[in-house]
Amino acid sequence: MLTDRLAPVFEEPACATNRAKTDAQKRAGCKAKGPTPGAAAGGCAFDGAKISLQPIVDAAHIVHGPIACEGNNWDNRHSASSGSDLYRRGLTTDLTELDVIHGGEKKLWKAIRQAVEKFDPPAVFVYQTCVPSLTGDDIHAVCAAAAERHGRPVIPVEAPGFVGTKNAGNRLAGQTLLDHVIGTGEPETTTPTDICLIAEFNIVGDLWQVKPLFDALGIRLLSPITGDARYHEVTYAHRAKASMVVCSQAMVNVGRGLQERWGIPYFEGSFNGVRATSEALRTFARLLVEQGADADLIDRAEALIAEKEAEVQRQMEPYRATLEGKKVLLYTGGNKAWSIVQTLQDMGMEVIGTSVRKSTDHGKARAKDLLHEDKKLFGAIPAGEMFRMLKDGEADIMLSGGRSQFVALNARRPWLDTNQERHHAYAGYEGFINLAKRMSLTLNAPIWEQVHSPAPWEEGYTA
Amino acid sequence: MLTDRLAPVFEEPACATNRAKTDAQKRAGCKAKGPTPGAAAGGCAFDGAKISLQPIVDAAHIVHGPIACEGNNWDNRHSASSGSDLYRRGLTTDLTELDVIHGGEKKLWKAIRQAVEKFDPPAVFVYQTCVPSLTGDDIHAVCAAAAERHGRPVIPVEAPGFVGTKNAGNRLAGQTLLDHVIGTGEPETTTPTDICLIAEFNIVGDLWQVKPLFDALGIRLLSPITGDARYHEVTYAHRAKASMVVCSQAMVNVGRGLQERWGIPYFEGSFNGVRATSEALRTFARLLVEQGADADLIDRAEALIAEKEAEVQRQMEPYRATLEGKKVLLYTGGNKAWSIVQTLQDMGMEVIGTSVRKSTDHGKARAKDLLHEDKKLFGAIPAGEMFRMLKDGEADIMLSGGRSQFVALNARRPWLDTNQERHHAYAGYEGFINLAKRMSLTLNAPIWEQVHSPAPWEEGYTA
Amino acid sequence: MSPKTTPSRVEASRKALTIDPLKVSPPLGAALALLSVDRGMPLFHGSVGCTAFALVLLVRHFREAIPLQTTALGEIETILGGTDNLESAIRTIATKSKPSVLGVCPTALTDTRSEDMAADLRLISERLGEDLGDTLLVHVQAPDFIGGLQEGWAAAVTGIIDVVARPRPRRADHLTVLTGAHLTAADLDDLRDTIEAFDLTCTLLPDLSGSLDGHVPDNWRPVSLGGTSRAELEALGEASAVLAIGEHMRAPAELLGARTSLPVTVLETLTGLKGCDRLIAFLSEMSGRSAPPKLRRDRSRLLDALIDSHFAAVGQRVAIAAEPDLLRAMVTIATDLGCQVPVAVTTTRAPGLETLPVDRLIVGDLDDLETATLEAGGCDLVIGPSPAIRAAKALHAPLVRVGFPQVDRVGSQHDLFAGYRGTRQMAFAIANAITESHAEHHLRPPHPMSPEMPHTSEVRHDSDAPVAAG
Amino acid sequence: MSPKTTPSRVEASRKALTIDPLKVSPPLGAALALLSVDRGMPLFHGSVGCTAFALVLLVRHFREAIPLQTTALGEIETILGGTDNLESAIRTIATKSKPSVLGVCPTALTDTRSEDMAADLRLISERLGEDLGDTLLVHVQAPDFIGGLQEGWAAAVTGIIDVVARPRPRRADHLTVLTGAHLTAADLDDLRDTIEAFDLTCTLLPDLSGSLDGHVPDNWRPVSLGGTSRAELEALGEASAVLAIGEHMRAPAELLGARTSLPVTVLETLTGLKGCDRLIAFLSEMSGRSAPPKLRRDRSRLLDALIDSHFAAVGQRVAIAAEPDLLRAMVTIATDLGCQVPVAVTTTRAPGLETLPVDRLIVGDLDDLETATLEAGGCDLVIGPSPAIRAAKALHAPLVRVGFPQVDRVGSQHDLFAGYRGTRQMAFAIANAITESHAEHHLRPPHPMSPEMPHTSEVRHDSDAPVAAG
Repeated sequence: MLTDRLAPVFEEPACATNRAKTDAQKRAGCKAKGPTPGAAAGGCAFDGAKISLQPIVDAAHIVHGPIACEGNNWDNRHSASSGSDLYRRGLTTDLTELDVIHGGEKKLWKAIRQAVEKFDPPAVFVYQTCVPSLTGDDIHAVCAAAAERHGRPVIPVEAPGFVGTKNAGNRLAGQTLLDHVIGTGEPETTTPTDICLIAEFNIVGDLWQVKPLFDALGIRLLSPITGDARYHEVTYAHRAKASMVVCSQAMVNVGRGLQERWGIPYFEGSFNGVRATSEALRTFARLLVEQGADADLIDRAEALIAEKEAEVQRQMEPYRATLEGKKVLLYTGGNKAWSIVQTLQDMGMEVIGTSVRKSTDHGKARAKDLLHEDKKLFGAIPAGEMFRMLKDGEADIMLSGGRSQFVALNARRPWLDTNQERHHAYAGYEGFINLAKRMSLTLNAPIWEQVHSPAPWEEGYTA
Repeated sequence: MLTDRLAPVFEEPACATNRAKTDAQKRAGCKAKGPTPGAAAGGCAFDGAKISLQPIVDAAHIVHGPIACEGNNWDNRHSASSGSDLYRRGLTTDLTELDVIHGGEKKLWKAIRQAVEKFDPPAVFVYQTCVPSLTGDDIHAVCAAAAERHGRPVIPVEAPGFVGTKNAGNRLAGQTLLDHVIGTGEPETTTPTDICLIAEFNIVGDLWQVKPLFDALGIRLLSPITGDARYHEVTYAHRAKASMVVCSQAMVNVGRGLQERWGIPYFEGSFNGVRATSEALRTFARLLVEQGADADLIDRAEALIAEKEAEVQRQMEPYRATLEGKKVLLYTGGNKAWSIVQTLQDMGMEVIGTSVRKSTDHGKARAKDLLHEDKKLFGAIPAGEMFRMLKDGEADIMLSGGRSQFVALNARRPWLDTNQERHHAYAGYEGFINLAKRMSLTLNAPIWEQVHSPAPWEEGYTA
Repeated sequence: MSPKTTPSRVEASRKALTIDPLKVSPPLGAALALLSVDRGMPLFHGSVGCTAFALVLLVRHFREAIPLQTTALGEIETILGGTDNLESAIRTIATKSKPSVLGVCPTALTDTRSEDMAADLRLISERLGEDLGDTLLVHVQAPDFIGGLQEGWAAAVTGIIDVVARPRPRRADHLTVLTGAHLTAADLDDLRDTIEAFDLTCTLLPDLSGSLDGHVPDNWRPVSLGGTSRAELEALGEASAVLAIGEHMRAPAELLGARTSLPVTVLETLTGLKGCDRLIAFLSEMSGRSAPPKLRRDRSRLLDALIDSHFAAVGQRVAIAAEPDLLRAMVTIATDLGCQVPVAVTTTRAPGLETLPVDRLIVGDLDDLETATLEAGGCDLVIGPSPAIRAAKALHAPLVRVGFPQVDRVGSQHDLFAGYRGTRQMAFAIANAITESHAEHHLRPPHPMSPEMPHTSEVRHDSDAPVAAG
Repeated sequence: MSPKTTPSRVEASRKALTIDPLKVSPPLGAALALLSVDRGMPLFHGSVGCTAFALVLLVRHFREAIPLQTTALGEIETILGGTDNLESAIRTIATKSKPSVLGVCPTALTDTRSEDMAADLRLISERLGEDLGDTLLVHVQAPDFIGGLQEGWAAAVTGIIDVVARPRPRRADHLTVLTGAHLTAADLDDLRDTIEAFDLTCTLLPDLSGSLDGHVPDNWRPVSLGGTSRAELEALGEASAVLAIGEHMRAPAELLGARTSLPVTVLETLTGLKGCDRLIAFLSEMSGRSAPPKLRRDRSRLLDALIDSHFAAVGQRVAIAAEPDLLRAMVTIATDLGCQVPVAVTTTRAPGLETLPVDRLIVGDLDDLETATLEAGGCDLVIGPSPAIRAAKALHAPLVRVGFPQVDRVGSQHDLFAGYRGTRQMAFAIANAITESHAEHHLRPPHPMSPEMPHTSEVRHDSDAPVAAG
């Protein structure tokens, strides 16, 4: 069973979930309990793997599977590129019944060749999906042969949907990078301030909101994993002096792998909000100085933090009155369940609840610290209940991902996308202001008064 | 009376109309009989003047009048520019009742200043219109003072609408050029093959279809009047070695003026169709050689004509079958009444009639030569009769200007715009093919079959 | 923070030089109204050019035959008085074309001379006697110097009412609707359908949807084909109420009310939820019926459209150029969606404009639109007629096309801006234009080695925008 | 010369690598059809990802809540058989959400294992007994490997008919209309209005215009809200005839005809004058009434629109990417206007495509659209779904958006393409997109000292175009 073969990846001692577990629990792996038939939501392992690797902008990403895996799914992420857009093409073997009967390896072999001929990418990622996994297509063999033939890396990503959740796919992607990519290339030069950012995917340019901060401190982003990355940059990760895992659930195994194999210290952090951003800068400065960078980096970081935090205070002014005291329902996942709570509280808002259904125990603890009350920590909220909370005005605004938006919108309450499908970047100091501005605009939008006004045939209508 | 003061302009001995007249008739001027109230159509003298001068692309063209003169009218011509688009701006003093009561000279003065400040044009044309003419605004005085103040030509165009027809306005514009523009500048160099094209307005790039022919023969278009002209090029017209009046009705006075004042030979011609184009090239070659150009120009012109005519024959092939024998009703004006007849006949089409209502006697004679029958020469055709001719299928297609298009279209017959509002260039050899192609496309357009098919509620409907 | 900023002062452009006029002449608007009456014929009392320019522009916009005539004044007639030409023109038209309504519109030329046209027309009418036949002679007082298209349109309607309206027996469940110049043929179709959905009937005056809606007639007529019929004109007073759409229709509506004793209701705009609701409330009251399911459904769809559209629209900057009542409609939907309007340009100082929630409201031209918006820091979208494309390009913003003229489009008379459905379509149009425009200015990374964090204010054009990098 | 070129051979793209798929999976189409039934709920029998991808794409297109569930197979269940998961999912949904129709859609995963789902469903149904309540359990046979959205949609309709249709007393003046996946909510509204204009009534199945039309509901339901009602489903046979719109609805229509003995009429397309006329003729025959004035007016307006639009469209080259029946509609209007279609790309080899008047018809992807059109010499316009924007940009042509998905637009379900009005709107859209695009590639003068006359063929992109330099 593939699931069994992949199990070691889920045994993640550094995983925040695991740190809080007994040894016995740890051996059971990080894999969450299977979803409930008829009451499940969320992506599969393939989805998670693709999300994690696709931001490598100059690689060809070929999905080996039937049309459902890529036809329904391509180019649906808002990871931004400053260069190539090859990563946005929808490449798939589009398996037919015949391919299933006769095996799809030959088609995959040809597809890789066609991708190389058409796009000449520095590397090709091949994503295994459920159907060819079931019928036994050996993508490792095909990729190995293709790599030799085409003189470039052709990397098998073995994460068919049915082996687990999206998060499992994130990990499998991380493992793929450790196994096949990181350490296979060398940068021309290295500096004492080279860093690696892990699981920052440059959604609508998040990365570009924080990169100037590093630039200002003379810290070089040697290896972005994988937001706006060129393939060769990912191969350099082993030469970083420190790394940060931005979404701790997603690819903490890469951070741990860098530490274990190459002794690179890492930390888990976030760029959600002012405090988290400042903390990330501080931690990087400290780690880099520990690794041999000039000691004044710490002071320069503090100076930058002071300057930017003051600037944020100034820039917040126009939005403060609108946001002050507004009640927010937060329905998101991972470390956002607490980092955005903090961010919103810093804006003077009241968080009436946050869903910690996808959070680690550590995350839950932080959320509880911030909210003081257990009852404000929700698991999954049934849509009907969520609708009621919003309709009854318990929250003024909901922040969540795209799928739950219609609960808020049908309840005629403001909603802001804080997940991957969003159109605005909310990272770092600049992102904090962006978020304040977007919330302010949405809360003030005159449509809410309109959609709540009675129709001419309803009671209470006034011309 | 302004009309009397302007009368000499209409006494045009070189005018084709006049050549056929007795002396007594000549003294009566070229001015046509006034239009019939309640049954008139067509533009006014201001319209004609503006059409003639506006193609000077880098000049500011200011209309001194109430909003109707420019607000209803700006940027409505398809004269093309290879550079500045200042000529396309709608500039007007937009006179109000107060301006009328107190006089509009001061406002005009300021308007000229503002145009100079904003656009810094090499020259400003100021168009007089009926209302300020009636109230006595002295635009000559204002223009003279402004010219001095701003150190550039500010040229009064005295052609208020009520002094005559559009054609009268064309002449007045020509007179303006002779009086104020031509001869006021000198080209850096002159060549023995410098020419001037008069009344070719580069409608949708007509000029650019014939200019390469001159280029190929080493003939230099020194002074375009006024299609795609820069102001300074118009000032050089007096240094041309020969000139051609492209629309003989419009500005023959400029051709005559160039001949009278500077001894430059001119001829009347057309670029409508293959024969007319070849004739124009031949005539220019002959005139220029007479003026001192190398004698081989004549042979080179013949070689070019032979080559291009052969090419046209080849390029006509795909359209011949469609056009052969098709019946055309031509409803246009000026020299097009015969030159397009010739063109269409060269395409193998049958011209069932042409309107000579705006043609000179010379033009009528040429049309009759081509059509053999008097009854095919029409005056103005009442719309009802035109509708009947088309509806009854006496013509397969009508070529005319935009205003009569709906007669054809409501009769559900193909129609092609051959006047100023058209979107396609039909000049020279290339234009001949363009015209063949457009007619062919339109005649073959499947919409005609559709618009003639009976509705489901009509007799003859079949599914 | 609210995009509904404080009421504007209406500024007049101070330029002596108008650059790229937004305004067309009032007689053109009068002609359009007269052409929206069946067998209508406008006659301009002026030089041939006055008529030719209006005719060509109407043809370019509507792509229809435009019957429009001229008294063809020359200089002599202008100076000595053009009454002979006027009489001759009326005689020719009345006997040859036999229009149902012949509307005589003075031009700047005749206004300048201050002819007493009302008196002239009375005399001419007497002299023509039977030659005039059934033709209604209408004097349109739309001076070239005041206002633009909508003022001329309203003046023509006033002229018609002045000639034909009189008290008639009331007719239950029937409305006489005076439609503004800012409504398209599609708007009028929708309005009529909405009225009929309440089991009411209506007479529209003018009825552009019957004449200039683009239909292929079966024969040729030298007068307008379709529009308000002569019988309907005679029966303007046979209704239960007068409804006017657009502030500029208030004057003709009040005249009609005075002549017929019918109650008058003026709805300023049918664009925007509130305006639509007011119409529905009015029709419910008039008919004694509640709104039928289709309209309820349309309102619900509109709410959804407002919500869907606000994501892209909120906080965006929209510059608008339109005649007063169309401007009101466009400002309403733009600000309803949460857009700001830094600059609005219009043609005349019409009543009620001062309350519009825009930062600057200028009576001016398309150059004012461009320069004032640039001064204000640019915009994300321009709404205006087709010549506004130049300003839009200079502002690097898309253009959503409304108003007159639309010379580079076919079918603009079928664009729907009014009612629940029209408001919905306009909300989508605004949101989609902004989304597409921002997608084209791709999300940009910061300068590679920039030591400075870019300030939000510097990248406003993009930073607020929905960016579609994936 | 005629743009209606000889019938094409349908080519299959020979690439092993699909690049930028045009196709989505058939179960997604099935889900959409099931969501167009009131209180409908689709259930995908597969991995959670199969459902998540379809769900996200449907949300992005419709911007509505999309109830869609999964049997959440893991590797073990896939290998050992997922019947337990299937039963568990059905039980959970039936008891918690109580859908009217629960449609079970196999995915590639379960198709590959060749489970006998029909038998499984029978057993599950028996075992669930009363727990199933009123829920209709529908087996949708839409294999992932064959076709795309429209095939899945048709299979869902077939599945529903298979379960509910039976002979019923005929009902005069009522039609059961099976609507194709290529119709928008606006198309369906228009179709219903047209049918009702003949004093006929109708049941639409599926009825997307009732569910995914964008309306704000007053409460929250975990199943679809609006669409064909359960009562209507029970009464599918209570009609005087079955009308199917779109060739892909022929199979469900014939099944319904066989089950109910009703006569069946299939109209391939409602886009284009001929197709609209056929609908009107059919409705006239069914109702015994002639077409009402509004429809006659709409036809006349369409004729005018065709004439107005042909100037810009004639001879222009249009590349089209769409599923088969939408492709047929778009090829029809484009070639009716006199455009050529050098390349059309579609998702499957559907019946009748071989007669479409296009130069090349490829079963392929959006990369085929781009590369084949480039090979053919480019085009002036692209018609396709929003991901076709890449091909359009590469071809320097504008994109007129039709089909699924439209992820960067709001309100696409309110775009009207069918009927006289929809055909008119599409004619305008084609003409205006071409005009605007050519206006942007300004008319260019020849190279200053070019010794050669430019050949028409070299500047084809501009020389045929309406150019607006003035």
